[in-house]
Amino acid sequence: MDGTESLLRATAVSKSFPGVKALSDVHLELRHNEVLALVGENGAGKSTLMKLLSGIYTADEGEFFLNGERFEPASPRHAQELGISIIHQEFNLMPDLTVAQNIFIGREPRAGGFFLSERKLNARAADLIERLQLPLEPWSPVGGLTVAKQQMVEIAKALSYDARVLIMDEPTAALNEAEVTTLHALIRRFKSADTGVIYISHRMDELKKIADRITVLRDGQYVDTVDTAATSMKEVISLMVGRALRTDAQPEGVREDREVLLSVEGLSTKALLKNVSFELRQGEILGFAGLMGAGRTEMARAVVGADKADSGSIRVRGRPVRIQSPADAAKHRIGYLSEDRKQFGLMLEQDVNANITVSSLSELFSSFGFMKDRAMRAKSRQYVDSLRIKTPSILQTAKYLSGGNQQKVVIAKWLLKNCDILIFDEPTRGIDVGAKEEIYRLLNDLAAQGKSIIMISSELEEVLRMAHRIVVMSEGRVTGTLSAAEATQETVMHYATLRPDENPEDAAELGLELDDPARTVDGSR
Amino acid sequence: MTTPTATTETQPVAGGVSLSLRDRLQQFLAFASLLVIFVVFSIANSNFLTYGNVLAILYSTVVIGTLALGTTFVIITGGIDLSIGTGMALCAVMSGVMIVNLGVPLALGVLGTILFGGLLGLINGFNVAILKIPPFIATLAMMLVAQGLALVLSHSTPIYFNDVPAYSKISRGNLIPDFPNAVIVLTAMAVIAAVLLNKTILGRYTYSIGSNEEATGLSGIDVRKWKIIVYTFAGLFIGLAGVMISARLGSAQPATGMGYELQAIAAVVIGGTSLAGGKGSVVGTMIGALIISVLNNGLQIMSIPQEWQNVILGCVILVAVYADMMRKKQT
Amino acid sequence: MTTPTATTETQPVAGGVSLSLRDRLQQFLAFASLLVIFVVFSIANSNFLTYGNVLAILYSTVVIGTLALGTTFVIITGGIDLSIGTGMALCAVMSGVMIVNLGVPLALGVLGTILFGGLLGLINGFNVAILKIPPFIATLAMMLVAQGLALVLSHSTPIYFNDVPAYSKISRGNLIPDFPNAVIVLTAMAVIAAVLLNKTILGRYTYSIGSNEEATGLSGIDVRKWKIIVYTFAGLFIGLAGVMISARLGSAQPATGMGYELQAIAAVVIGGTSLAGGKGSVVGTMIGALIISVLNNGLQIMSIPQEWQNVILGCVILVAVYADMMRKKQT
Amino acid sequence: GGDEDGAAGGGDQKYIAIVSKGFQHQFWQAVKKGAEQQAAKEGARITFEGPATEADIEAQVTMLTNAIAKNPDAIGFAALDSKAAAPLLEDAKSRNIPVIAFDSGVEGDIPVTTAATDNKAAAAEAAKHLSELLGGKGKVALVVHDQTSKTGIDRRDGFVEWMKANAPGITLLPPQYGGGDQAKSADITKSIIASNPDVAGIYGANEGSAIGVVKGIEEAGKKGIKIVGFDSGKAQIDAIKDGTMAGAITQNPVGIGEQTVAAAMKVIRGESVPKVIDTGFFWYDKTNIDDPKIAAVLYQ
Ligand SMILES: Nc1ncnc2c1ncn2[C@@H]1O[C@H](COP(=O)(O)OP(=O)(O)OP(=O)(O)O)[C@@H](O)[C@H]1O
Ligand SMILES: Nc1ncnc2c1ncn2[C@@H]1O[C@H](COP(=O)(O)OP(=O)(O)OP(=O)(O)O)[C@@H](O)[C@H]1O
Ligand SMILES: [Mg+2]
Ligand SMILES: [Mg+2]
Repeated sequence: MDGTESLLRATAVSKSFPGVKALSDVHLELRHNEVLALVGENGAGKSTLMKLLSGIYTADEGEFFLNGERFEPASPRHAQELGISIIHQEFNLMPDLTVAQNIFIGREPRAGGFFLSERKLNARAADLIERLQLPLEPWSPVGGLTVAKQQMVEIAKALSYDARVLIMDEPTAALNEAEVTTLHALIRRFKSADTGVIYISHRMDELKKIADRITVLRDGQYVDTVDTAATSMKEVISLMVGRALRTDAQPEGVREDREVLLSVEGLSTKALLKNVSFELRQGEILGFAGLMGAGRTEMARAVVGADKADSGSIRVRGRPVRIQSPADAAKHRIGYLSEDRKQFGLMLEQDVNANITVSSLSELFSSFGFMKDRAMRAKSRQYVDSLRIKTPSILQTAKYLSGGNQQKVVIAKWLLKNCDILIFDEPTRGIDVGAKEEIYRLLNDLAAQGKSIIMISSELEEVLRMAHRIVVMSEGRVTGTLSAAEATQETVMHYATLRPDENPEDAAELGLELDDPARTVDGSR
Repeated sequence: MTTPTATTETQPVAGGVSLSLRDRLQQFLAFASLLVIFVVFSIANSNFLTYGNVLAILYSTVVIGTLALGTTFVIITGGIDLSIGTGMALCAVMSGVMIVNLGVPLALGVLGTILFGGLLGLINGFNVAILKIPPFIATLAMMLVAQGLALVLSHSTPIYFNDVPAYSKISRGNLIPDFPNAVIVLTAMAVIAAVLLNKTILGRYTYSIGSNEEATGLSGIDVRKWKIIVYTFAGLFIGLAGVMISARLGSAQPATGMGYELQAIAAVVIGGTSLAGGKGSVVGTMIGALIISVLNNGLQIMSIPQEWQNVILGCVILVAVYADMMRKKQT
Repeated sequence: MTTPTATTETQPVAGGVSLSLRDRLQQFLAFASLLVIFVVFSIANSNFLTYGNVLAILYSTVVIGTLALGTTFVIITGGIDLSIGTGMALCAVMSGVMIVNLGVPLALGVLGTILFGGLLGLINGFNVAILKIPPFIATLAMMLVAQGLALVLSHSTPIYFNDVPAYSKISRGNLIPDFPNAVIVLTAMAVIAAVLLNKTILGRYTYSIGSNEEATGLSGIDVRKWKIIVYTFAGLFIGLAGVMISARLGSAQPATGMGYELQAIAAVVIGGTSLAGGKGSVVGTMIGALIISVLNNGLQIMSIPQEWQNVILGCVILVAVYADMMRKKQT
Repeated sequence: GGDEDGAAGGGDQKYIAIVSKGFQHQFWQAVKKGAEQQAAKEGARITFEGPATEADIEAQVTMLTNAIAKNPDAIGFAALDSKAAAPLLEDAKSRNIPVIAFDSGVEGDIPVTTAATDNKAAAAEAAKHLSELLGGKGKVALVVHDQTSKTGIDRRDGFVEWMKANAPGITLLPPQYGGGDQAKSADITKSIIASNPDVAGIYGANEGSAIGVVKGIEEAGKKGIKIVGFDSGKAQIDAIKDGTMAGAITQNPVGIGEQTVAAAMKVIRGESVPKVIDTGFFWYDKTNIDDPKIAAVLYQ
């Protein structure tokens, strides 16, 4: 191996899809022992480039070199054999298999030839999970895990290969600050004189922490590569979006005197939620913060009737309502955008138009049961433009959109539906900085029109920047409610890390009486 | 411009795309194959391409075609309906019981039969949507129940419509000279089904549910309600098929029907509708049904020994579907 | 610990979890229902719970059970196999041709027949995995081809194994006194299938492909190869079923077999295997097959009029599956 | 199990389990009716079962197994394939359950008696009449219900063999099989007419096939084709009455049912029965259809 040769190099790469030139004449260089961040707007071609490297697509033009040697990845397996391991933006997990089975798929420990050794498999997975300090259990079925945990399974799987090049396509989109920190530690341990990491992210704050250099793509073209240490994020952003962005914005229109629109009282579920109560006011953006598994998603699903609540009451405009399904919720003009766009958000095989209009079909686009095709398409086009969804046409099948653009489609669906209460669960997952600003603006506009918004987000900055008030959850409980003025990184984190079930002091602080006073501190904090 | 995945180029079949007729037809799996098969038979045997024989082909498509139309909706939602064959027999018997045994006026009896089919579908829909029984099992159960009830209600004897000569006219009459009513009925049903599937919210929700049932539900759509509607709608077609077959035969045959479900589902699937749901079209289904009847007719016209007919039928279906997949990949 | 979505509650059936036998049995859809049905019949009729009749039930499960075992694998991958019924008839004919007409020694003939079944499966697998023809169509085509070929090869006449009395012993003989060999064969096959599904990489990849085919491929597994293996494997069971049925009947019946596919698939699905793939178990399939034969036997033993038997069969299947779904939801 | 009264339960009422070749079709329903009538007359109880199609041999064997499990006083059995049932018949014999074969013979000496029609001879009779109707020349097609069952084969071969031997002027088209399904048989008939516009006569080998032929010719709008059918049923009787069908062969299904039960009761009572009971067949056409002797063997 020639020490001066870069670990991985791509030159003059081009790739087209029908109606889309995804990449043209792009180059990229990954050095040994570095983390190279790859950034660019949604649809810039980042994932496509990574799929070329990992043998899923073949390039129309261009060459790849690994340690100076030319290579053409022919299949995912081939790329793996060459030492290229990838975490895709969209999960590639088998929901019916367990965590351990997923991690070691294709490399199962055998008990002689054809037979599996499940014990060895679980032991090996337990080792790996322990080593990586991930909150996973080898034998839980992946289908039942939250998005964040599924992401961790992907991470564990990618790291379990003996890889030289580790590609991570938005690994942190579903993660919280704490887990992001864990992941960064893992990456730092991984990189060595023989290895390197390509890291794609839309979270600018983490690039400073993890990346050595940053390569910027725009509209399928190479823009520049900069040293992280020598460049400010503002500069990177303007390279990305071609203009400067304001990033110091504050919540808009914060007022105390609004009337209560939705009030939730004593909501509990069998699995997690304990006595969750909060109020949402007219024209308010109510942020929900918390660590992974705090129960925010579950709260939202219980409120819209997607999951069954054991107890609790919900009032809309002071009147008690019974919501047993999302369809009931829709009747009360409550909408829920799921954090899991692939499973619960999109109809991947349908076109963009169908996806955007589906929830408003019956109220906006139907007369006597017939669809108003033209009106639908006009609206879809309008949202494609205003959210700058990058797609060759509104009739493109949703699955061929880039991840961030898919997310925008889901958002457009809810912006179009005339809801009084919108519950947005991780709405900006995978969305680039520029488009985020656009979405924030739209949300502020909606609030200004008198709509009420619940914004669940794992990006604390986003919550602090948008929310009029913040509800903090931990372990299925509401541990604190903060006004915009009170809310800071520190206060939110304080409430988010209260663990009354394990820690009597925390319980006392929350004024809770625990059923099991014998339990003591387990030292996990 | 070649792409890695086969499906990439498929234009969205669901509504709204303004393409030329030729382009649209090209989208349907197996359309070219139907043409090729037709042309081959026309050349191979001079008796094939006659007005009478083409009518015979169309006429023989009516019952399977009607069943396949309703089933297309069910399959697009990701479900399946095994009860269509024996359900049709039960509806035919119902028609006989009402019109012959009870003396219900013809029009009312026909309407009643179609609605009775809807009732069977409604029960299927209830079992699938509310009780959450897998569609295969729910409709398998209905298949068995309908088979039994058809025998019970008819006392295992055919019911003859001899005293109601107008009944047979529904199928055999000629509102248009030299053109059997049954074919008109099938055509009208295909048009109605196509309009419903492409132009109405029923159709859109049918696709949505099949594409991603959970996402559709979270979009605020009452999935249970729409599934029940879809199965009920398919049931109406079962009822109509019951009328059409008993009108053709002049009698309600309680023992018939078993096996029709497989043929109807085959027509739907050959026509490009995916059993996984979310994709499909009425035109495709009609093409699929026609491929089967053209092949059956053509092989018989050419006097191929019958034991070979199935062998050839199987191979041609395979080649037809494969060829069309390839053709679509290339364009 | 219970979780919100329905799927969450399902314990992973695929290997690895060490649960008590009771817990494991409880997982299989319809197990409790089988017990209840069995007890009800035992109380209702004294002829039901006799050694002879229980054996008769088991014996009548052999052919469908064998077919269902292979099909379980195919369905877990998310596929389907419609060719098992007529394929079985073709294999039976092949066995007759080899052993009776060509005088191949018995053991060789049986082995040859099973391998011939594997060949049919291999062709299915090739069509599905390499040509990417939807499984429904690929196996439908094979169903038709096999049906025709069975007639062609046998000249539409049954082939009798009279001169090879040992052949019938495969099914009817008693290696264990008073216990037909066929039941031993089925039991052995079920054990082999269960081990393969739960303890080998074949089983693991079967689940994996059905769970997420794309992700499995991206994980570096040769999905095409494994799919071909699964279909071929199911084909071996078709071949074995061909041997078992012709040994039972003492003849290869070329026209039999149609409809067996539906019964076998029903057994698989009643046993809790999802047609969407990714989930299922061998024990479940055996329970499903037993439910069908116990019901058929019990209703006949109780001398229920035949037209009512299907009605009751349908209702009981529905109730059985529903009851078990409810029971599992509660625990 | 040796308890003799078995499922009968009701005192000393005798129980006869009948396993037939079919159940849903008219022909078998007529057999069932005859059996029930006779059973009522003799104070016996019967059950009557049969598989869905004549290809379901395994299902029939299972039904026979279950019938034996019920310990009946006698069994009536119409074998789809008598070899397949041989071990079960042995079993019945060892349990002293007498077996009465009906409709078609059962090989071996286990059946005490056989109440059956010679299908081949009956089909030959149909051929003879059709040949006479056509003046011994012309193209003749066959629509048969299936190509592997004994009735299907006999009714095809009986017809074909007679034509070959006795009617040199008649050209036979290859037989086509419609599964006894009326609609399918009608479609087949139309194809036959399309490819052989000069076809002069068509033979339908059972009720469904025969009615299918009638419907097919009607739908094709073709006149002058001579049809002969098999079995009866209202549609066929009507077709003969209005001249669409020239005539048909019928067996005596009700008689078969009656004779089967009567023979079974005799055996149970220890009386002797002849080895073979010929239940006969009849040609019927417009001229004799109202003849009481014929009317008695037709079912509607
Ligand atoms: N299989 C495909 N078929 C058609 N178009 C595609 C396909 N895959 C990607 N594209 C298009 O190529 C472009 C680049 O997509 P890519 O997924 O690489 O973007 P990205 O930079 O990863 O964006 P994001 O930040 O949103 O993930 C997009 O316009 C997308 O619509
Ligand atoms: N879709 C789901 N399927 C199964 N279990 C779930 C699902 N969603 C949530 N849970 C369960 O609920 C717990 C709380 O997760 P939830 O997603 O509600 O928390 P959250 O505060 O939204 O955190 P996250 O950042 O992970 O989304 C999880 O630990 C998990 O056990
Ligand atoms: Mg991407
Ligand atoms: Mg969440």
